[in-house]
Amino acid sequence: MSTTVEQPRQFCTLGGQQSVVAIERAIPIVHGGPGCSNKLFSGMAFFNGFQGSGYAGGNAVPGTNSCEKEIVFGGETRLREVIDGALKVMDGDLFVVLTGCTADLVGDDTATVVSEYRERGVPIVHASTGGFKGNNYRGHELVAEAIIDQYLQPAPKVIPNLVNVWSVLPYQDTFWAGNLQAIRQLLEGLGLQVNILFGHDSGGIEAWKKIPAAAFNIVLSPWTGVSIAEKLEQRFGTPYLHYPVLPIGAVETSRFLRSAGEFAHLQSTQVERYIEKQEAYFYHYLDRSADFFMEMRWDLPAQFINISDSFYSLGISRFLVNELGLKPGRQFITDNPPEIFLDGLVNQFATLADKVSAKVTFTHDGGEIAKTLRSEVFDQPPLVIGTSWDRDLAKQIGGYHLSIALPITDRLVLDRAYVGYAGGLRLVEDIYGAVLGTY
Amino acid sequence: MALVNLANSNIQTREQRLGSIIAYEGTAADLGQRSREGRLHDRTRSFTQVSSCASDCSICLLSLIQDAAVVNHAPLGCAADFSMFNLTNRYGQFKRGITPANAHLVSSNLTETDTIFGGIAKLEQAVRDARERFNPKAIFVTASCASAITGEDIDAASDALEIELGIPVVAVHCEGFRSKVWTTGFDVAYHAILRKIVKPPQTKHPEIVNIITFWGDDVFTELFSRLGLVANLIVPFANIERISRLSESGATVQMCSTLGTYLAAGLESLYGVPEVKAPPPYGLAGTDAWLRALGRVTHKETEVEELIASEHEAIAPELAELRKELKDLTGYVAAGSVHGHSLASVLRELGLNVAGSCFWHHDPKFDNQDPAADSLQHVVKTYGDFPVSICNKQSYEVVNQLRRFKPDVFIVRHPGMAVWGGKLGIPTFLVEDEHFGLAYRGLLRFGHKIADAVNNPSFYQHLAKHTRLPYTDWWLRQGSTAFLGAEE
Amino acid sequence: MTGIVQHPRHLCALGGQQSVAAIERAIPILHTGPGCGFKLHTGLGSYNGFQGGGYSGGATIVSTNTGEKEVVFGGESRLQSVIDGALKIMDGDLFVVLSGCTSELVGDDTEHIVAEYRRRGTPIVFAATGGFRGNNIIGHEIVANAIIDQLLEPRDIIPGLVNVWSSVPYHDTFWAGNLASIRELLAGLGLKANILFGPNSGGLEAWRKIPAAQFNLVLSSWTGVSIARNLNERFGTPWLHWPTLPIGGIETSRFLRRLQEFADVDTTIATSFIEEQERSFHYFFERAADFFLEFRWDMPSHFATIADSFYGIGVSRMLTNEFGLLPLHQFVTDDPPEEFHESIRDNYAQIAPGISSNISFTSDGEEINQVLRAVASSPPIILGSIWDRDIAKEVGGCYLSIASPMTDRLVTSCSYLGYNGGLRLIEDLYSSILTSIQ
Amino acid sequence: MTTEIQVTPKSVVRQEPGVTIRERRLGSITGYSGTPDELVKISLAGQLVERERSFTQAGTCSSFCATLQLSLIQDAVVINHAPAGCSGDFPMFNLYNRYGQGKRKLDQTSARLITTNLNEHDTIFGATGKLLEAIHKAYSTYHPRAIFVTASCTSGIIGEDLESTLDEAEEELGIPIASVSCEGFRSQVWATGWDAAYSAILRKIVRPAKIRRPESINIITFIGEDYFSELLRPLGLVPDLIVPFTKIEQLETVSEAGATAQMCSTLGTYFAAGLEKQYGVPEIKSPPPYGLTGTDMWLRELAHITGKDDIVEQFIAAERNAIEPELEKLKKRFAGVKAFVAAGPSHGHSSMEILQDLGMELVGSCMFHHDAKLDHGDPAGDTLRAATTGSGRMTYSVCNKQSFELVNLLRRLKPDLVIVRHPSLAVSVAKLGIPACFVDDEHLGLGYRGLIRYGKKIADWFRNPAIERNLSRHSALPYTRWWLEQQPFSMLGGEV
Repeated sequence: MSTTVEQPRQFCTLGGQQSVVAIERAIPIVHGGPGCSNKLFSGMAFFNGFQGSGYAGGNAVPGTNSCEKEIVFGGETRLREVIDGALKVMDGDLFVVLTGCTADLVGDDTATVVSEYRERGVPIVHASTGGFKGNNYRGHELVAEAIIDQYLQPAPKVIPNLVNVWSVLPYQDTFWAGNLQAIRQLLEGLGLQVNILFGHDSGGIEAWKKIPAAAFNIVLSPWTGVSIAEKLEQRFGTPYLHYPVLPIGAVETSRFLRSAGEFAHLQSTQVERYIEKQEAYFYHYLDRSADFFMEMRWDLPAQFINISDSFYSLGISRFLVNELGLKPGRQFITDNPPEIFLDGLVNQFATLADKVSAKVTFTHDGGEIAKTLRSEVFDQPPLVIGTSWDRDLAKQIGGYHLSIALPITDRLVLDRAYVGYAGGLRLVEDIYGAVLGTY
Repeated sequence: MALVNLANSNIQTREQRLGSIIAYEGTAADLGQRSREGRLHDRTRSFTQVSSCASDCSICLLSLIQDAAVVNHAPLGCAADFSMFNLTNRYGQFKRGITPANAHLVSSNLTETDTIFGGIAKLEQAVRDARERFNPKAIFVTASCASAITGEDIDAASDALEIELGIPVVAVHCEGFRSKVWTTGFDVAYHAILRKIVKPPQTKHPEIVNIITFWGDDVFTELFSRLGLVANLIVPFANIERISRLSESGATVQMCSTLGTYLAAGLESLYGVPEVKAPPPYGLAGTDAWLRALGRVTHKETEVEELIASEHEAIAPELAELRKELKDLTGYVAAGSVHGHSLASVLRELGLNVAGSCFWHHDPKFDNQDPAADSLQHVVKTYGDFPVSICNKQSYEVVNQLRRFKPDVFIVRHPGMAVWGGKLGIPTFLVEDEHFGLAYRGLLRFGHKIADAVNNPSFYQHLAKHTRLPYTDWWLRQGSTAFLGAEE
Repeated sequence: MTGIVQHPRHLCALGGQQSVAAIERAIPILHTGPGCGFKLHTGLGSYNGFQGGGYSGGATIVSTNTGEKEVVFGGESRLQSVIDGALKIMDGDLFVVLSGCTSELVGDDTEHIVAEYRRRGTPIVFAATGGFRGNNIIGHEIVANAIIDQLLEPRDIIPGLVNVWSSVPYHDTFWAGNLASIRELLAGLGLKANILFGPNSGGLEAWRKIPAAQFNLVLSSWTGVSIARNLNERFGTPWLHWPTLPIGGIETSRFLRRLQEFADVDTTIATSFIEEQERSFHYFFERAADFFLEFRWDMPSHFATIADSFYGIGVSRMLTNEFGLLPLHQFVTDDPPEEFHESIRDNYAQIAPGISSNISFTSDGEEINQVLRAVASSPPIILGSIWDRDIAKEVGGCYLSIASPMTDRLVTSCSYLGYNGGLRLIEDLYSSILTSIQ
Repeated sequence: MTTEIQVTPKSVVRQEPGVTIRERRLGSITGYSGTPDELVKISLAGQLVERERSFTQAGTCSSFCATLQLSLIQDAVVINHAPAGCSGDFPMFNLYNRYGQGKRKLDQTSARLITTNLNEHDTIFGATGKLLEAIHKAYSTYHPRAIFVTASCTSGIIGEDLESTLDEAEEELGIPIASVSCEGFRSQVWATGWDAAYSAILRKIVRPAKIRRPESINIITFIGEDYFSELLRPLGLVPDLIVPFTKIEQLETVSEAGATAQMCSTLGTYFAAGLEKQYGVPEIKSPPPYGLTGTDMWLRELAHITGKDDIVEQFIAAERNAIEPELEKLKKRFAGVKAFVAAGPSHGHSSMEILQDLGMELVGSCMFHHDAKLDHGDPAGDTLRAATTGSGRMTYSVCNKQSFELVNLLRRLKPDLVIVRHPSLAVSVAKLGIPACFVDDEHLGLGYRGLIRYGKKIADWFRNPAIERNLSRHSALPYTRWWLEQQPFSMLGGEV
């Protein structure tokens, strides 16, 4: 998927800066060209649900803004200057130096520079995120791994029931803040102590220090974060549960909670009691609106098409198929999963439900997506669940459209969540709101 | 007595005119025979649940006439379905490429004082306002239980306002309590149209065919153009001018005689516009017969035969596929009389068995008095007998039957009923577009719809698993007719 | 507001049937014409966010479907047979008989008949809700008062128990979500809310507990006041009336502080809860600030609400005090009784220091359109019902459905009440604006 | 020195791509703290020198400016030869495009943007192959009238030979394919990106004039609405807003216009001067038409060049009369209000004129860079001097949107209102509780009637600064107490 790309839906490894911004009181320091950080802020945080700067993002991000001089003579002195300044000017608990194309290409030894500061006791780490090295999903992992390798110390003892969660990407997932809060509530509902690490009230540096003390890690993600969990297993021997489906709606969420409960050796009665309560809530509303689903379905979109990363395309497909009984069209996966995960994903879509499967295309090139869909015939208006790029396409194929993935410029997103029981209801409201809103 | 009496603003209810009933349990064959032999008697339910009323049916037709306005002379609650008609209007406009806009609906908002001192003044105000706000080509004044019981003279008021405003102002006597058969509301609405909108023919347009429909997609224009005929869908989304010239058309057809019986027969008896008398165009046999009857009336026999042949051939392979896929499935149909017969035909044509059915009412005959139009008889003759019950949307009876018949799929044509199939875990859908299964291609559309529903029943399964029915175990053990009284 | 109505936003007293359907395992029995019950389900239940029928609503609603015969000869025997059937067939804990235009106009003595059943120990009450008696908000009060008068007995007080009289079920499209939010807010102060309507509200048992409440909370501009007064007379329960929808950071905290005072909850508990909630609210507020500051140059700075006074004032206060918008003109559509007009006017007169709003009491579409045509000098934000989409377009404004009837949205558990409710409304409003410009 | 512009008789003849960066061409700087008078003086004297910051925050780069202009040409395609991250601003250009199309009643379509998505492998083995692939994809998908290829740090550093690749493709496809050298690292002054884009247009798009259209006036601008008609049509002139939302055909013939003006001299300096040098289209050199005096002077020069001297005076008088009453009201409204401007020159200078005409007191301002001179070299065009006659001693600083300096400065000056002209600065200002007015439509305050439009718009916000109030109560700034006690510009190094 390294072909040329029209209408990008993911960016470069330096996008990891947004994961730093998402850690409470953490300060990113970008050792790159003058515009990199701002472009990534605008692509991931602003023109993506208008999530905004937050505490130390946007224009507050310290950067070396490397120029001709740094390219020709190297940028290490410049970097030192900026770090010195940052330590004085920026009020933060953790500093993460991220390198961009310029620094990595001219071969600045950023690692050494940063380690010198660390030796002096400064809470600072370095992530080598030169843009050409991969996408920002990888960037997110690089940042986490950098903190783990360069900053964390083994814990004296394991805290039972403490779990670290590695799931949706801050800012890349427009609904990350709400989703992570939802995941926390779900796991707390089982009686676990949840280390959510990113976003409001996640504890900042103290939470990260607790990572090695966790009883286990949960990777609630098709692939992103697996490498983090593996690293933690190597360094601290922490076991991990990899659960690939983003849980949306009752069926999926209950499935997830059961396997989490099992992995954590929780009393199944305790797990079931919680699940029962949540399902009662969820199905009360599905029941109440059943009239609508059945009376309107004769003409509402029979077929849905996801154009989003593997988190959403898989999570939403399973939800719409297994809960609302909708019919999947072709599914597009845009986050460029590593080779080893592809078969697993294809298989997931092949077995969405008994008798129900979906074709998958891995691409993040709007041109290819458009070409593929234009060549298909739809007996009824399909539902296109994707990004703001896809509005035109949806129109062209006579379908309905909802933006749920980067970039989102037609919605403002605050604490909305699509994960969990309530998240499922929210998604249903939004999907049919988008449909009904057209007339 | 002549069917249509233009001098009288009111008409007889279906009970009086056609001997219609709302309670029966037996088989299609028996029901048809009793009807033909005049041995059909209604039965009263001692227990009932909410149904619909004539006002509903009248307003839904009239409010979709694009340049008319409807004034509902009633307490505000009778306007509760305005928002539904409004969505039907906006959605229909959207599908027809018209910019969606609100329906022209006003309520005179009768209150306690009005019930004592009379509300005619408010009605007049409402009609004047409607004129000023929408500048309509006609205004329909629909009655209500309250206005009728307090004896409001809406006829006098309407006639006076008609002179004052210089546009037709038509009283529509659709008060809910007058008829237990809500489709009387269609007749009343059409009577209003015949009385004050339709004009005697200036010229004749033999090629134009009136098609009495609801709001379904236009599947006719293309079909008819291949016969050299022009489809004229009425009355929803038509305008007053077009409706005023219905008398000039070459023929009138309907997709459902329950809907159009009065208008079709009225146009024939008043202006000699021949009504095409045939079973409705659903299922192969029905469509063939319907087209041939149309061909005879419009002298297009040869074109019709060509059309039939080519369409049969065009759908044959896909139809065979579908029949294979749907083989051995059983269906249950719940719909308004004749359209219910049509849905039964479609199911049988697709190879499903009709395990049971429930029609909201039954007309033993139609206003045209012609057995050729006997849709029930047609189904029985073509596809064989099947269980039938007549029940005016009593969900407790339907639930009871569904649990007994356990169909694989539940097909409904009326809001509020579908959910009960779902709550029992039965794949269910509502056919809001009455043309969905119409003619040859409709069979295929419909077949795929059923396949989709049965191939992924997850929604219904979850619903059934997590919902509770509001009925006692006692009731669910009874026969569904337990509350039917003796024949009257 | 007894004038003629184009674009009705509230219906007739018989709409109280929806409040019955909202009580868990309660069964409405209508003594009315054949179409009434389903029409009202259509207008309040389905074509209003497609909330649906639920357990005992929609097509299951029991009804006598009075016809010519009953109108001429009276419908009492018919009513009896239908009640008999209902008791056998419908699996419910509470039965509420509601009379409509027909039975009341022909003068059936429904009250007497129902009383007979009650004497025999059936949990059944009668509510006189003839359509012409008033709108469905009154109908809601009539139903509640009927149950209170005909069924409830005095009980020992349970400290911290609070009966909540707020959103009118189904008519407020977001009632279920809103009531759930109220429950959570009260729990935050350590109070136990007796919500009475909607999921997990406890049904008949919860209603029997009403006399045991420490106090009644009327969280509404006027609806429910008559209920609280009634309860005060019968059981001496004190009551707090808070007329403004608590939505967003400022309004919700204002409400919680007053509640804390009235219920005299420990200040430290209340304060820590409020602060925690505000922190989370402002995390998102801060993030969205870039958007508001950088886009308002071309976004409407004035807004109009076309909704009941509860929503109208709450939303106005949030948009003005929290998001820096200015009120254009507000329309009060819920036909408040005369005695409340002044307090409602006052409330709108002091939305913020030095900022007030003109208001009209009307639910007539055309009247609203004319005012808006006159006052909208620049494109405004319009928050109203589906009826108002066209005028919003006409005056070049931005539009969001927040009031009944609502056919452009599907509503399940969505709530516009409390801290999160504020975030939700802002998300929905600005998303609809952003969608409309591209 | 205006000789920077490559002059040739016919633009079809190939010219060297790229432009000399502003630091060298115009002596531009990004660090300064002092007063307007002093800055004007040393700039004129050619004594202006850059002062570097030891600590900096994320800025913006040329690539952003270049792509913004080019991606809004309706029948062109922009290919960004870069890693995917450099396309972080694509969604923004897309929104600008759709939004602008909506306002101009055009079909709303997505912006035509492609990235070559460079990866590690490409940095080692080169990526001209991918570039060609992108060009072919662009051509087959959109059949554009021209293709612009914007460079990036990566493509620049690994030394991709764009020119020869593009020439091949141009031969093959027969449409102009222009390289745009907007590598971020080449200049600290991101405005260099405008120059790079315009030079590409001058080189490859603009054709020698076949006819003359004296009544047509090129207006170099961003995305603002067409308020220029208010000023030009009464004089019998027709504004031709370029480059956003034009088509290639329209750009080919800008050489036929009667004159070139701009809404901001920083934006169009290279383009305007180029058109004059290359095709003799005269440039309106006086400061852009904002504020009463500014507009007067601009109109007079425009009239002079286009031979409308006879009617201009009465038009000026009439317009000034027309707005008088409302202007007085607004002046009362804003009397005594202390204002601050944070924007790029020279539009920032224009905003300063507007605020003063609205009766506010300027307590300071901060511009994102400073050009010692403009390409036309004429001191008469000095927008800073024009804007600060009378307020020449206020606090004036140059800082490439370093929010840590701005916040520090504002805490000292305590203005009542701040005008902000660059994304994501507004919130830092608002966190101090100061009304932050972000006006994205750069034409809003244009000419005489613009004063009223502008005044009314910010009056609404000024009346109810609730967002700012709430932010200041609940949201922290990411700066240490230590820093807020330092002098705002203590991080500015010595002169280099």
